[in-house]
Amino acid sequence: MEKKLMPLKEAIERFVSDGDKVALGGVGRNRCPMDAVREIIRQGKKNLHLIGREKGLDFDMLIGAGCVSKVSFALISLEEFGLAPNFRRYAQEGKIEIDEHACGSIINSIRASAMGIPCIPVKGFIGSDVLRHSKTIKEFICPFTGEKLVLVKALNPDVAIIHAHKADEYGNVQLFGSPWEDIYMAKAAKKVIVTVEEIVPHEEVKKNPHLTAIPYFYVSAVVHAPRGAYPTSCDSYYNYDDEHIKEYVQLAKTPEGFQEYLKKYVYKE
Amino acid sequence: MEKKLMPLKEAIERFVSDGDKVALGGVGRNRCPMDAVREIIRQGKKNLHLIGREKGLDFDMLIGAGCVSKVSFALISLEEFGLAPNFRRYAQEGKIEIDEHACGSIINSIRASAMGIPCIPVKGFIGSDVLRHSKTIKEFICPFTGEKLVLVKALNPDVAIIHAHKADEYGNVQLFGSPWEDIYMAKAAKKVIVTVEEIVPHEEVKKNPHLTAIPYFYVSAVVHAPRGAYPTSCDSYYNYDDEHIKEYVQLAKTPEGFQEYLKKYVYKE
Amino acid sequence: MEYKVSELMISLMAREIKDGDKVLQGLYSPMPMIACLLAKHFHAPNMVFFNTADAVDPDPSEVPFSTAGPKLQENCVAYLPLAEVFDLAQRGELSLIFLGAAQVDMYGNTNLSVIGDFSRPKVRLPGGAASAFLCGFMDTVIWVPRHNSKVFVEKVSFITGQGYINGWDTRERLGIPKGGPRKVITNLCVMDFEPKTKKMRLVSVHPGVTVDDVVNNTGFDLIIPDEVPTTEPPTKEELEFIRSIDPNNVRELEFK
Amino acid sequence: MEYKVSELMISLMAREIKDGDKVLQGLYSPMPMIACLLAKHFHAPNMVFFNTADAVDPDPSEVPFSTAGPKLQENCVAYLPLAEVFDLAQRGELSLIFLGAAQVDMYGNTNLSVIGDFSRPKVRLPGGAASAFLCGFMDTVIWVPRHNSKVFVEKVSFITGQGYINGWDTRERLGIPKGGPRKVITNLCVMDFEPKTKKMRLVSVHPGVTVDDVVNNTGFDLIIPDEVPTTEPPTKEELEFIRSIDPNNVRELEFK
Repeated sequence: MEKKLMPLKEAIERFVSDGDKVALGGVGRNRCPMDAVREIIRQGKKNLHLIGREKGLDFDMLIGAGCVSKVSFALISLEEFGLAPNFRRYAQEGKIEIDEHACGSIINSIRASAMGIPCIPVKGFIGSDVLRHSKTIKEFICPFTGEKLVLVKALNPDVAIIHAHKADEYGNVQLFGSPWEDIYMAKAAKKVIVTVEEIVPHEEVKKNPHLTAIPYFYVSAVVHAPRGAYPTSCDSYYNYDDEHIKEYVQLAKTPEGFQEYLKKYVYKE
Repeated sequence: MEKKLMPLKEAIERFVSDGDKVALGGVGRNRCPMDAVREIIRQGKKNLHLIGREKGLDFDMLIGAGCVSKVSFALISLEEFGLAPNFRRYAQEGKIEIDEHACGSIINSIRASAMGIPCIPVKGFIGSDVLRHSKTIKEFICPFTGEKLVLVKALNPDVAIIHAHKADEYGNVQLFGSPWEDIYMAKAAKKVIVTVEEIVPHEEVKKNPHLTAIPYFYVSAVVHAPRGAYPTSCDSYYNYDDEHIKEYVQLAKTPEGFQEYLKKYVYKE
Repeated sequence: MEYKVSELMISLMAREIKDGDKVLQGLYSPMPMIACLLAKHFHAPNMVFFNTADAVDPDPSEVPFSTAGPKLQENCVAYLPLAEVFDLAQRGELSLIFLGAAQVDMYGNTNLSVIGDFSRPKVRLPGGAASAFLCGFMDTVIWVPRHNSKVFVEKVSFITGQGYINGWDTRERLGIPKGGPRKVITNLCVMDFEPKTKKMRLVSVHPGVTVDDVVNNTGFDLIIPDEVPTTEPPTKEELEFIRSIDPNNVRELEFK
Repeated sequence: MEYKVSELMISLMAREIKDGDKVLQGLYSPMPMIACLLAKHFHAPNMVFFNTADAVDPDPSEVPFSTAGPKLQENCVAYLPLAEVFDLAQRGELSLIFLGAAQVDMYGNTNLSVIGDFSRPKVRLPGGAASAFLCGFMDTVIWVPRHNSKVFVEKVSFITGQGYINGWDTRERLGIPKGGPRKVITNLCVMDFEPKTKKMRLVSVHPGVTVDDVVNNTGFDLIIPDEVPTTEPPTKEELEFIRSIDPNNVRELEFK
């Protein structure tokens, strides 16, 4: 087994390329890989195609920083803090390509990618304008039952970036609590960056193999990033910081304000 | 939450009906639900359609006891002890319907059932006579990529019967070690019987929710059945009993000998 | 006992849950979250409660602001990724989900995607989360904290979540198996859908609200029955539970 | 150092594994199981070893008789259900699997289903396990412990596992992306497939075996190159490892 523990800078340099399809873990303002998001912005990656289910700050920051050319998503919002300002701005100005999904299609698209199949049947969607505008969801009749469904295309992310609780230096990842799509993403992507709160000795992994949620061979880089999800939450370590998010919303109302936010919280590191 | 702890007799009476599609957990001579198999034979269930991946003694006994009209499988064998004698006899005499699969189709068929979709794309099979003879696997072209694959029909088991390590009386199941298809089966079937080595207090489940492999609402009946997988293994509790399997093979060579085996090990209980 | 409209709406949503139901609560769903806990605490103890924290039957000491937050894992019996809750839905085993909307039309179609043109929208909304998927085959209850004619419109700009599409038997004709919006619960009233035409119909007005208030704040012709009762207010026990589990007024989030 | 043919075959199978390969060992596969452990111990430390116990990289103190037995979980780093190993295979990330057969023809097609008619067979065999699936898109190595003309037949009764079907470019014409049997390892020799015709070809004969022995025990015309070397025997270190990890002679199971 190869040691994959490396600094965040190296992980992003080596495993995120301009133009990559990038799946980001977490949901809403919970366990999003924010340290990685900040590093991607610092490295000025371009033309990323972001993939995620119900995303917020992470997507909005990357969009505002000009890193993103396309988004595949079911929802991008700051929950009670309102619409995601950069996402809204870029979408309304036609500056990013919109691949709108519902949770059921984006999740199954990631799952199909993990399963190594090019598409997967999914229920629902018929009658929704989401289907009418989609290039990645098509109507389909089951040849066994005659049932009308849709087929969702596997999005096959190039990179998955997730923030987890623990890993050993080889990339055996322990992920407790809400899994969201993180495990599927790690199995779906060609390259996988995992930032973790704690690095644990390999012996601890071997003592509890049933706790290994993502075995090492899926993982390209392990980064020790305590509080790496901040200002989103990492359950059993820290909660989200709503004051920070409020400041974000206030500043990101304008492109200039967003630059100020980046200066204060991203470029300073 | 409803208490679902009940004697094996009641579980089989209530949740296994003649004609049911029955998925059995475990692989080879490991963690098969043998207590349940013996009880099904004692209750003389008929016309069962058995579903499983790589099965042995469990399928062979049920077939020999006349409980089975159809089998969906990738392999039925007694490993180094040879061909499964009852399966072989019944198949050669045309007394059971054969739905031959490979592991990849039977697993994905169970998985599709768990996912609630009527079919699922799978690679492989093209060029195999398994495909030519199958009514549940069809060629398929992906409308997104043009790739040639097959679609496997969801078999939708009526009942899944698995033997696990621990559960509480509500049916929250903890399953350590090799999962095989057991968890998928429990999520795929309409009715689920879980026999377990140990009943644990509900508090223990709540202390370790990440260990709950099958949450209670999937489960119809929990049966306390220590050594319930015997003579197959239950990892960390007991190993398979190869002497018993040798005796089985010796006796089951003839229908009369098999009846003798049943008298000695099944009807006596 | 005095109560706020958020508390009334929570009580109404809870009443949509029957004992034994399997219910999913989504992201940014503060009132549905509390409604699920309320139902489970009182009349639906055997309800299976799924949430956006992927926790099964959590029993939190208090509710969090983010409805996917860590607090929503407390005292759960298992974790189940949303993927598998959706699998249950596809198997026909999920009973109900509460869905929000920026626009709702008379057939219960909802929009959470765009105001204006899809490719160059006037307002880019967040997206419908589970809507286009789940509304295509299961029962939903729509909740609207601000009942006005900007929300209740003649025609939505974009059907994110399928209601009854063009009404009548449109769903059947499109091959949509079943389901559809069952109720619409707002800060003014409760509405359902007339069985034949599938047009939205007033069921009850909240205490202090008149039928005219509802009509004047709805941008299409609502079916008004001859008699419109007043909505049953929450009980003292319900209010006590809501206030004890929500000391931080998470339930007021959508009214600020 | 003296050795048994099982030990030679294990060594030959191990040599098919390159460092970094992801290899799956199936049910009733005693020699492949030991070959995987051997390869990982010596020349392929970075191999990812999957087995029928669903354990990733187990490092057992000794090998069990059932190749899905609990011993094959010892010292593993994770459990991965076979479903997900197959997902990896579908993603093109599984390197190799060893497959058995009751019959093999000159194009490497294998039969584990029936001798005779499918619906009323003369002999109902166990079924091909992973064969029809994995042989359809990935590299396989076939092992045959008893090389004779009942096993190596002109035409298999039933193609369970796809070899090169009718040879030449049949796989390509059927739309089978890649893969196919790479080697056939028997108790007499090693064979591969001539690149153009895809006919089976002798690679080497085991020490003490003649080319005639192979030809006389093969039911079709095998391609015999002008020079047929003798198979490289296992090393002393390999033999020591095999014997230490297999004190109960699990490796002899298929020769009894």
